[in-house]
Amino acid sequence: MLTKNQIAQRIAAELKDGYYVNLGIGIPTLVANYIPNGINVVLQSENGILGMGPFPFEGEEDPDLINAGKQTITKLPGSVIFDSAMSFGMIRAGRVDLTVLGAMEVSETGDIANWKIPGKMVKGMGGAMDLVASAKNIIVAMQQVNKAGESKLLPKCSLPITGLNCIKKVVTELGVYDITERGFELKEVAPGVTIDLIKQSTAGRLVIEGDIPTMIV
Amino acid sequence: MLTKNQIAQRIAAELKDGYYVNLGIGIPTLVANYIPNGINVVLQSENGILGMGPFPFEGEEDPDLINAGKQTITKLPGSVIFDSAMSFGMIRAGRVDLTVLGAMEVSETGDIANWKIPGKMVKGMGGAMDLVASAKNIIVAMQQVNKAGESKLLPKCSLPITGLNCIKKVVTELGVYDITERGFELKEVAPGVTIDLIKQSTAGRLVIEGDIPTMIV
Amino acid sequence: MNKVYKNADEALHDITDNMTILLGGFGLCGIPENSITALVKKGVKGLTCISNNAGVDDFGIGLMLQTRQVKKMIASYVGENAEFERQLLSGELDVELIPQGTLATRCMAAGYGMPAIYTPAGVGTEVAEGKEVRRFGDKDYLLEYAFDADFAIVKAWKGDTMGNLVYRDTARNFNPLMAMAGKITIAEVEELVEPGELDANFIHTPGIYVNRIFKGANYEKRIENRTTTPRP
Amino acid sequence: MNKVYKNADEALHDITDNMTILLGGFGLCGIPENSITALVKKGVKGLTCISNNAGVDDFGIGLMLQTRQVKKMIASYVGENAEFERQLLSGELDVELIPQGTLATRCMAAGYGMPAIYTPAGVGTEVAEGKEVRRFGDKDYLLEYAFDADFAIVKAWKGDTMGNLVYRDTARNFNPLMAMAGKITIAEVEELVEPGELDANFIHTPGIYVNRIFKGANYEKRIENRTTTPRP
Repeated sequence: MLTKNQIAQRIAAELKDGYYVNLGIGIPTLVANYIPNGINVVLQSENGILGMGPFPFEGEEDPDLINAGKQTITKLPGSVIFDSAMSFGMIRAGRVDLTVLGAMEVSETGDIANWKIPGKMVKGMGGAMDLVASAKNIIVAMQQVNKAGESKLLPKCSLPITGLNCIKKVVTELGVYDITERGFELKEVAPGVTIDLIKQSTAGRLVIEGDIPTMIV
Repeated sequence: MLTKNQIAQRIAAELKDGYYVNLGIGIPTLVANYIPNGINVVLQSENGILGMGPFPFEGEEDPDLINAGKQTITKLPGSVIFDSAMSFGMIRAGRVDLTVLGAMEVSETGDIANWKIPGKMVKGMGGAMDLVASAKNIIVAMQQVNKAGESKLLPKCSLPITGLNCIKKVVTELGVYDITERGFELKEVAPGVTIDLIKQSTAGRLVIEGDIPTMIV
Repeated sequence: MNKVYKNADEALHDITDNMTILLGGFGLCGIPENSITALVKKGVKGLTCISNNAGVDDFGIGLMLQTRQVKKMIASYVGENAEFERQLLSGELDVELIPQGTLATRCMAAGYGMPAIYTPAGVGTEVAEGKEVRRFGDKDYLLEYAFDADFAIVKAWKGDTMGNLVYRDTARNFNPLMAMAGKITIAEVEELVEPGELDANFIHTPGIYVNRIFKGANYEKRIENRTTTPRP
Repeated sequence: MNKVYKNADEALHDITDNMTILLGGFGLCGIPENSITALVKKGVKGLTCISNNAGVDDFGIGLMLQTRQVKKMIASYVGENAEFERQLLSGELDVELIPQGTLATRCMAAGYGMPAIYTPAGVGTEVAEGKEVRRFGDKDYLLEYAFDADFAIVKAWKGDTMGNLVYRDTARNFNPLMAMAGKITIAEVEELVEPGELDANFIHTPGIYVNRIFKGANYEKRIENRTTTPRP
């Protein structure tokens, strides 16, 4: 089974040189720590920066320089600042190559729910609805099973959805899945995880064909 | 009868302190020469500048600094450069207080024709259609009578129109007219011009009520 | 043409009860601190506030929630605020949540004189309820209307007396968009300079959009989420 | 990530016959001189060119008219060009005239992923023929679609190797809008610098929109209408 950091590391292997990437809050943020050698990517944060750098050294935090998670950040050489309309404009226009998001539920048709739990205080969707409606290439980083032991890879989302038919790939503690018209296609399995556990942990339509390689992390 | 410069001068008397003003090509451009003392206006040119200054001194022309008439210009302190979408955005949003345009014909309902003469090479509308569709306050500067002696203040435009119901005021060599639901309301007459000449030179509905003052130029 | 006001109290003198106000900023970054303090002091009630977030309990728009001046909050994300949650659950406060890109683009639409825009954000979700859906190519879009607010209040880094504004780093965020979107726009700035001191080529908000400007004082610029890298 | 090309010939290598190309500039101001020369040299035919103007007979897009490479011109104003007029009258050239603000906003729409926009420009005129008219409030608007062009070619003052661009004075005009609107965007610049040399706060076109960049040579920057004030 993968740790959160290993999920991030596996997703980082999807990065290609020259990619513009938007990383959501949570596990997605960790992806920045595992960018492969020789691969240059530019991180976008939807509050208005391209070329986001690591957190500043202590004492060098600048209140005017934060990311969408309101964390203090830095600028790398070649970074650009812009307003929120242009930020979502470039997302909507498909100029961001990869978006990595967390999710509460993903359906076998690629729907995602990650903004609202009925009965709990609703904090809002922030930029999530724009991202899932606009990005060409979205990978979800999530735990496959909730605390009650129930699968979060579902035939249909039970929670209010954030976007329809938009998720292409899911990486969980158990495996890597492509979402196709056939459902969740298992592409890789995490070290030490059995196919039986994958089956138990996937409520939506699961496709397992041929030998499934073990993830390299 | 007014000269072109006097038409411009009369229009300049409509300027109020703090106005943002867009001046079209031709007579409207001359308005800049008659801005009253104590009145500060900011000139917009739709190719992307606020705070346009006078033509440069000879030898100081800059090919990167022109107005919408492609004339070399200068920047005044406080000027701003922006792209063409923002330029027409501020026009469309009604932020430009006054627009002064030339015209071939104006109708008694405030329609304007100034971009196309059937049978002649059509050069295009440039920004004119955007300006007339968007500006709150448009004054037309024009000759009231064409070379064939025909009125250009008409019941209905005969040429292809540029915009509908948009002109509020017309200043010609003969007089000043407000366009209201009643037609061309004569507000002032040019020195030496008789009411008879005004009547002969106005094909559209003309309203003359009470004493008409003589223009001060 | 005099756009310069002495302080927030004077610049905001004609804001009255039940108005709709756009407020710039993202989280606590780039918020109009002086204007919020002036609104609290002024005590206007029944406001509809449009802002990406609602501040925290003791800073930003949160201060106006403590004094119950806000009737309705239009935002994309309103976490991190206990008083907000209490008022929402008790029904004292009305909230409309809209996608962040939609919020930004509805401001831009107002500033660019476009009555409405099409965005795919929210298609198929609760956000689409009651809205027009239209297909362009192989994709569905929602029709979303331009904001129509009485005032926009923004915070810039530098401004000149003609109202031209420049923002600093990600404190830009929604500020230039909201500056274009208010019927009356008020800007508070850290530095107020003379015309010509800002480079014409590098102004973010042209003064034509700004009706009033004042030099703010005592910026706290609180950091919401301080994250650092250990020194090597 | 290598966006830097040696020259116009290399940057434009895959432009082929019958493509649609956005070309920045207003009149002769801010036009991509090197790229136009390369297109003429390359000899591609049947192009649809979208640009505010069509140059003059011996400069700008006019050069591509002389060589009969342009099938269709989409512009707001095409005066000052005798060869243009000849081809138009003889039926060799197809022309679509659209209002200047509509031209600009249709580029912006493409860059911001908006399939269409509403504008009042052209309502009630020939421009409205065949277009959807929609009333918002008390005003009518036309629905106008985002451009869908194969390439955008723009000219900037400075650019860095990541494709970030800065324009100078009114040579900005349509360039940043077209830079956002092409499927592939090529920028020619007077000065090509390293990342970090341009201030992140004052970049007009973020590099994410720019696929290729090269340093142009021998800019003529012709003045179309030289107007001066006599020295006192």
